[in-house]
Amino acid sequence: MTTWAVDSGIESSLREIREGIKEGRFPARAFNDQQIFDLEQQRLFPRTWCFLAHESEIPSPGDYVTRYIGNNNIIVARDEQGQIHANLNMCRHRGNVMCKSEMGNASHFRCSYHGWTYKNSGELIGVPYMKEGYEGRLKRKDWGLVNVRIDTYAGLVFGCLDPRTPSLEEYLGGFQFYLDLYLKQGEAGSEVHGPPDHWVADTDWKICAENFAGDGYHTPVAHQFGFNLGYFPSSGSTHSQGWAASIPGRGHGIGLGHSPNFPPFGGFPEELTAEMKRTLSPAQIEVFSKVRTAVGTVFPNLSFLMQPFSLVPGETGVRFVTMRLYHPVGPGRMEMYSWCLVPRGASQEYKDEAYKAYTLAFGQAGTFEQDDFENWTKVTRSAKSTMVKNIDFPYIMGMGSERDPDFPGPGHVVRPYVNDTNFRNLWGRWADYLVGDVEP
Amino acid sequence: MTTWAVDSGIESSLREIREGIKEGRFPARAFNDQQIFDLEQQRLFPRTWCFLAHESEIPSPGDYVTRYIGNNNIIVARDEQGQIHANLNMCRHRGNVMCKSEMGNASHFRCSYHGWTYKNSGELIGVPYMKEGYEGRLKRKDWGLVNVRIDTYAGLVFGCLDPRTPSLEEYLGGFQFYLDLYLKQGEAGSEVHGPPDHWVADTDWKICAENFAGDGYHTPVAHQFGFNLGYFPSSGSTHSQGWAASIPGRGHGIGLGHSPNFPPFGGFPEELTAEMKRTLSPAQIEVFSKVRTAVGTVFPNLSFLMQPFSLVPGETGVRFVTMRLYHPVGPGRMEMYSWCLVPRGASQEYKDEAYKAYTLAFGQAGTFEQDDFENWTKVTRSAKSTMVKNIDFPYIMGMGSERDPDFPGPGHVVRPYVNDTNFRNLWGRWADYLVGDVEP
Amino acid sequence: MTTWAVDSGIESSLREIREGIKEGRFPARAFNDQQIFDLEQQRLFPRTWCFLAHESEIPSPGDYVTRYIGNNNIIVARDEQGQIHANLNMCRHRGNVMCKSEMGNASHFRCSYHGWTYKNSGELIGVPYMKEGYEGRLKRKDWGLVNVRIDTYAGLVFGCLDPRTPSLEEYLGGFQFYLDLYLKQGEAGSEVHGPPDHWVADTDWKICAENFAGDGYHTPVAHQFGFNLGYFPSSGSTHSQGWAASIPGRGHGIGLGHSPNFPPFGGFPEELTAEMKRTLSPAQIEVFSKVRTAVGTVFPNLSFLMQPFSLVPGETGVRFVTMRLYHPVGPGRMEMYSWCLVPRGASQEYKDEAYKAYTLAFGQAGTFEQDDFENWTKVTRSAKSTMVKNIDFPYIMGMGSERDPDFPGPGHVVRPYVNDTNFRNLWGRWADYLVGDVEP
Amino acid sequence: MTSTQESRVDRETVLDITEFLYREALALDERRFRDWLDFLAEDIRYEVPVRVTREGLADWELAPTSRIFDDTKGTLEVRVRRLETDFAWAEQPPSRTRHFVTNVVVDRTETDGEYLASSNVFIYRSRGDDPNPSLYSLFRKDTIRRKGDGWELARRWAALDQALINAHNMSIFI
Amino acid sequence: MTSTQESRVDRETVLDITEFLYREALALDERRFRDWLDFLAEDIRYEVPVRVTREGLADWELAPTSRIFDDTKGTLEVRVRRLETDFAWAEQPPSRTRHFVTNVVVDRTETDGEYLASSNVFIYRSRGDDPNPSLYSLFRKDTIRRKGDGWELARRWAALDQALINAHNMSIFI
Amino acid sequence: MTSTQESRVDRETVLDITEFLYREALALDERRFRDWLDFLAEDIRYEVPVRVTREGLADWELAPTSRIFDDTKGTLEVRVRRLETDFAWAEQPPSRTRHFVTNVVVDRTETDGEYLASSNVFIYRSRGDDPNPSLYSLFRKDTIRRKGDGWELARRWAALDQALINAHNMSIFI
Ligand code: FES
Ligand code: FES
Ligand code: FES
Ligand SMILES: [Fe+3]
Ligand SMILES: [Fe+3]
Ligand SMILES: [Fe+3]
Repeated sequence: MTTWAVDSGIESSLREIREGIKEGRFPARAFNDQQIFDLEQQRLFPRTWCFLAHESEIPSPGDYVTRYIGNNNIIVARDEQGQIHANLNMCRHRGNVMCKSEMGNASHFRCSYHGWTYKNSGELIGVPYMKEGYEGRLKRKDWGLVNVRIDTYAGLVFGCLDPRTPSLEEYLGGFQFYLDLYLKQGEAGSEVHGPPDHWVADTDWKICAENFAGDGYHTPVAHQFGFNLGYFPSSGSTHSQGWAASIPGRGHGIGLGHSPNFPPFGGFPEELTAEMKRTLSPAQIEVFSKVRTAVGTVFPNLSFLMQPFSLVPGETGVRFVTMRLYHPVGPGRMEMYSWCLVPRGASQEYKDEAYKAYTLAFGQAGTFEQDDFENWTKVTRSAKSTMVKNIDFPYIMGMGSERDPDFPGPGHVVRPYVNDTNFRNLWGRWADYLVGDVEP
Repeated sequence: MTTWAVDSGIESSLREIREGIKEGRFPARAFNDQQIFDLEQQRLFPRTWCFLAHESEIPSPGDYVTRYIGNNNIIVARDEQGQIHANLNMCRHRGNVMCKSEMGNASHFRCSYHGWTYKNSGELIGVPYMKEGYEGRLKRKDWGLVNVRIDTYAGLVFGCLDPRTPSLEEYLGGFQFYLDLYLKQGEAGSEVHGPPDHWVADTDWKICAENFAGDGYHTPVAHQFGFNLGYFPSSGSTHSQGWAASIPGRGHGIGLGHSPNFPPFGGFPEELTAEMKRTLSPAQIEVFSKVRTAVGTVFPNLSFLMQPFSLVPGETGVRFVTMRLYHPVGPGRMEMYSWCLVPRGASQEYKDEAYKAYTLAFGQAGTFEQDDFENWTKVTRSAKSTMVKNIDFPYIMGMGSERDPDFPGPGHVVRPYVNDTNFRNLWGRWADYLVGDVEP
Repeated sequence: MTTWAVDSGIESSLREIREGIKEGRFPARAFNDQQIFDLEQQRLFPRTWCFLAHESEIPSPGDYVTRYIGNNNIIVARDEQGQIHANLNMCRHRGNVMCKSEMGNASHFRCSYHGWTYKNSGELIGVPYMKEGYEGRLKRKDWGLVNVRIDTYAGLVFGCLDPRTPSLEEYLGGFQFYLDLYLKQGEAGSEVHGPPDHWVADTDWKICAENFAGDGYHTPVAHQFGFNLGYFPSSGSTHSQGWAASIPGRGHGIGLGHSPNFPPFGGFPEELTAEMKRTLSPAQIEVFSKVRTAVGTVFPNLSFLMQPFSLVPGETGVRFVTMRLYHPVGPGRMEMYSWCLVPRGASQEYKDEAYKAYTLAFGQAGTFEQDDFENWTKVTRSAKSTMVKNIDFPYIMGMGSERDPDFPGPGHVVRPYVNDTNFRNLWGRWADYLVGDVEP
Repeated sequence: MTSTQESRVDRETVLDITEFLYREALALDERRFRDWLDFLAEDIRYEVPVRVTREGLADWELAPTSRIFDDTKGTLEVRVRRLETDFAWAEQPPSRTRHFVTNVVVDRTETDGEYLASSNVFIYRSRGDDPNPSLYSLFRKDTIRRKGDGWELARRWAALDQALINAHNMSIFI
Repeated sequence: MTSTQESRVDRETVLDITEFLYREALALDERRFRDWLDFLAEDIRYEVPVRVTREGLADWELAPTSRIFDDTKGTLEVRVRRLETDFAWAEQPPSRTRHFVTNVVVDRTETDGEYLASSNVFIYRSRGDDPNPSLYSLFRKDTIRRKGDGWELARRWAALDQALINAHNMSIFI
Repeated sequence: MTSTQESRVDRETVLDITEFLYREALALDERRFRDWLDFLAEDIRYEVPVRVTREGLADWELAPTSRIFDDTKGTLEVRVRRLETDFAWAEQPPSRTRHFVTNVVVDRTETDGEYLASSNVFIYRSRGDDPNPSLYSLFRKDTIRRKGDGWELARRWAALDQALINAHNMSIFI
């Protein structure tokens, strides 16, 4: 039992929690708690790489979107030279918001309060009454927008508030092997199908992050309608099959669901399979060919799912990919961003078909999404009960499992699909940050 | 003047408050304060017996209702053997809510997230993929629903989170004598007329608890319309008559309003009076015969009112009973549950007539209820003002009064009806809990 | 860079902030922060003179309005002798609200809970069941409404919760010279045109207070539409002209905008100008004749604006005066009260014309007001971002400026109009209070 | 969806009844409660059941026995008489209500001259200086009866679309 | 409640005026402000009084002298012209408004060709990425005047059902 | 504003279509989802675009490619079939919805027998014992097609007046 110190002693509680994870337990309370939320805002999100945007959302010079790291609104803009910049969306004069929309195109931003003007890269270039008012005291170069460091992988743009955090490559630590399934669909790679669904939910972001780190266990019950009506290409009897892969010490994890009779690369159009075979590594090809469902989380709050879906029970259907960001806005409260990623090089027809599958299953009106959020908001509500303050949940599936020796992908890989191993890795890493033990 | 320490020193403030009560003063601030609310959640409600349900709400095997102790949602269910159990409404696997409705019937609860299944008594009996996933590591008996201890009196089901709290009988400490007026209406006892009215109010629960612990003082003004239009069988000139009875050191209190010309047992149907005379004690009969209005609070937050009501000015009318639970959900905010209790053995006609009287007077559209909550929300609002931080209210009525030597009922009983004596007892007990001085 | 200590150390942060102001920097975070809000409620508003009402709002005996100091609701009433009293709007018996409307007329207030009755001056005069209930223990004179000290200047009624705060005259410290422009429009003085506009905004009160302490800098951009369409009688090229006047060590400040070609007293009707020349001092006449725009703040949260406005581009138009109170209700949240003041002695026609100008430009549907609040809510939002915790804004305009030797008005007066000098004085005083260094 | 032409209520009656409901709501929102009583039949049943959250397949969600309002013309008059005193504290200061009556659909009943009018009602209610109104959503099934040249309300049954009501009282009519 | 048959406005006019109000609202919600001005008479008076919380028996709750809007066609055109610039910051990004116009009741006035249309208006207003909309409830008393084949709005009087307005500005039309 | 008399849709059709929309909403609010499917044409397109906050002058605020709903009769039937199982957790307990349909305006289309019905819809949705409902405001542009004696819904296009949707799911129909 983890002892939860409500007032003082959160530090020692966190150390206890970290030890508990190794023994297969994690406290209910962590999923809805003000102190935990505050520590996450102070020690976790300012130190990790945080997803900002997909490059295909801002394809042209001047394009920008506004996103968040913590409660900081960030402009992600492509400058006239095509380079991407991230800056805090705040005027340095008196703090006005510069870009008031979620998406747009502008070479310059002019403040609506006193008129200071910045390039879309963040440089301050115009100050009204510079002479009369500032009499030479103000140096433009000192007052550019507050810059945020960025790094990218295969179209994903991440930002980091801590200059000491290692490179994105090191941070991902090999998880790229699995991400390529989502991000390198065909030679031209992946792109967003359009702007994301965006909604708020009384759900703790961590519940989503865990679920998408490979919770194959919930599918036959949480999405029982799909199994019952035949829309989900798996069956209860074999559903536990597959793998749980995680990057130890990094927090990333992915569940790989396998159905014995599902065709290799089933649901991909042939051209795409052919392209992937050319561009991906043999080990990737071997792994991906066996995967029916791939559901993974990049630590801390970015997830992906690839899944075939058919409205004709028993048919293979079409594969769709969703990328999702869980943006925490309070203890037990979040904003959800959900994109559909499509192969950039595929036919419009295929993209549209994949998008239709996505929209029927995910996005806020999606039937699977509905089920998930229903369960997640309820978990979030329970976690706030005072009676749970000393209650742990069991995270003991796959506790002593050996790595699958035949599996060619990186990381710690165990069977079966139905497993808690990825979650122990996820919460272990989370605890490292909250304790403050991550070398920046 | 009580010194109110805002940050530190709440402990010493509380001791001062406790001393002040004896001298007839209680601080305004207590009625709307975050620190007080937090302490109540930590030191009061987890140690007292908290009302959960009336047995007649769940008459058959499988019947359940969901209620709260603090912010903990509790399933109160009758098992297949007819025994009542109370359990936290939370799955032990990942914390999902088990019962999503306020009322229902089920022999088993199946979790909608991963499918764990429990008996309605709380025992875990089904775990999907037990073999593939848990590989023998999970013991079902360790993972039942979190049980809550219960105890009952005359149909009332109470729950308690503290194993050291003495029995309900000891806790009530003689107040049963008075409760029987509400709970033993006739030989078959009382039952709920139907599910309770349930609403939220920006009112501190303590204001209601005090008012129903015998605030006869407010009636002629707060419910002046009733006096003016003749619907209330009392008059300003005699309204102060009657008794205030309280159980010292227990917190319970009841006001007994007496009208000189009101007939003994006026408003009861004859059969019922006859039955009561058979089943109640002579002392009870003597007391109850003289009572026009009986308004009492079981410490901390359960109240009862019995009152005759007639739409024909001057007539005796019909007696109705309301039972009400003040469920605190924040400083100065509560949920109200309001039931109508009727004599189980009475004719449907009488029950309906009593319910009609109840519904015109109480429940959220009730005319008396409207007045009360209007005043209570305004008191709550005032209590938050920073200027009141050193302001006490006077609780000096009946300060030196001797016990009425002729009164046959238990407890400390004083005259007149218009009195603060019950309230000093109520807040004294409350202060004991908040200070932390209650032997569990 | 100001170091912002989130948890402990706010005291030392505040001292750093105070030093920083002298060097021309003030932290973004101050404009939306729970700790700052709490300290303002504890150390600032209970010690300053707080605006309550204009005498012309309660012209007759019995007239009252209810207003706030902090979260304390105050009745401001004129008694039967014509004297004004301020009392906490709370019954001393159990804390009910006495006056439930914002405005009314009553010689007595009777509580709707138990019927205690007070004179409108606050004296307790009626207690039901005094004999039966209180048995001589209650002394009426001890239980009057909680009184608030008041003081007035030229129709403005202020209240103060601290008995040690010096007189209003000393507190204003010469700022009366400038206030007379608003308050002594003609021999009969000024009056409110009617009840104030009243709305809530997610804006920190300090942003408004600063803006109205003379932010001439924002006008050509924030209200660019007015410049573009010709409704604002100034032009970008000359807009920086004028003065910034402040009362050192008092916090008050006013911006005086001057347009080279604007006629002296332009926009005033002739009779009014004539009257003012008779009643104001020669120094006042000299200053006011040159002023196009006068925009000032009485520390901490009362502001005034006088401005000519014409719908015919290029014409002088009519002068209107708005008085506004920024009532803080949370960090980054306020209630706005906005009045239009008109010369009591002017023709109804002129009053109506001035009011029409006011209502088109200010009040919540006013075009200028709309712009301002849009910017202010955005500033407020930015200020909450965690990334700004070490970010200061530049307050360096007019840093080394000498007092204008030719200017006949009191205080520290510098040129040009576009200036940060008043703001440094404002925040300096604010910091004195928050640090706790104001001799009461 | 084919409209069942034969049983359809004629347009004029539908529009009449709709206007009747609008004018009734106006009487309430203008606090002309005596006028409002005139809209009601002498034998009116005015009923608002208590709602309890139940599972999808439960027998009932609207309680068969519990009522928020369960009034006759007589008790409604008591309520109005109360509002006419100076002591109806719950309405001092008065609620500002606005009844948004929409989706009026009229069907025949088995009684000649009586029609079943279904409507949605959204009530906005504001009091004092609280910037947050109370909002209520209801479904109403009214029986409207022809009376001379006009109409009267013979029955009102209204269900609140909420189980835990977000208001410290229900001192208004619906 | 007997409907006073003789003074009743004919159905066609009621439906016409109702449609006029719906189309006017549509122009606002689609931000066709120039089109909207065309709905207004040249001599329109457009008025929204300030509301003050008063006791039940007070003379007035709607202030006799204070106005949130007090506009003529000229000043409404100024507001529209402003919205057409790039600098109407309050509407950048634009409010998304929806005017729910209900309970339209039409009565005769003393002027031939002019009708008094009472209506309830619920306005939903959302801006930017704020998930919490502003909600306004209003009662409107409009004078609608026949103009050729169609109609024009000769007067709008609208009262907000709130004393402390829950919006940082009122940069929309009502 | 002169009404263009010639192109105007006749009153009877407008009232018919209005009633059709009210009855369709009633089927939804009474959870008669099979009945509701009967209101829909076989070739219905049912579409709700994603909204993105953009500057006033941007090309679009309703995303050209992103959809919250993008359904055919077939996929709507899938959704209904799902709701008929015991496992549609999102609707267990069921949402209490109320569709307030207002401002119905009907215009001709280029296809004979098809009309464009614009309407505002305010949806109140409450679940369980949460005292705070979800509120949605939408603008709908429906194509209503004559079918025998009655009507059918040939297209529904509905835009939410919100960019960041304040609901953990959209398990209801709109
Ligand atoms: S806040 Fe941007 S220029 Fe002043
Ligand atoms: S949360 Fe109940 S089974 Fe997983
Ligand atoms: S609270 Fe005012 S008399 Fe009791
Ligand atoms: Fe799922
Ligand atoms: Fe009472
Ligand atoms: Fe301004």
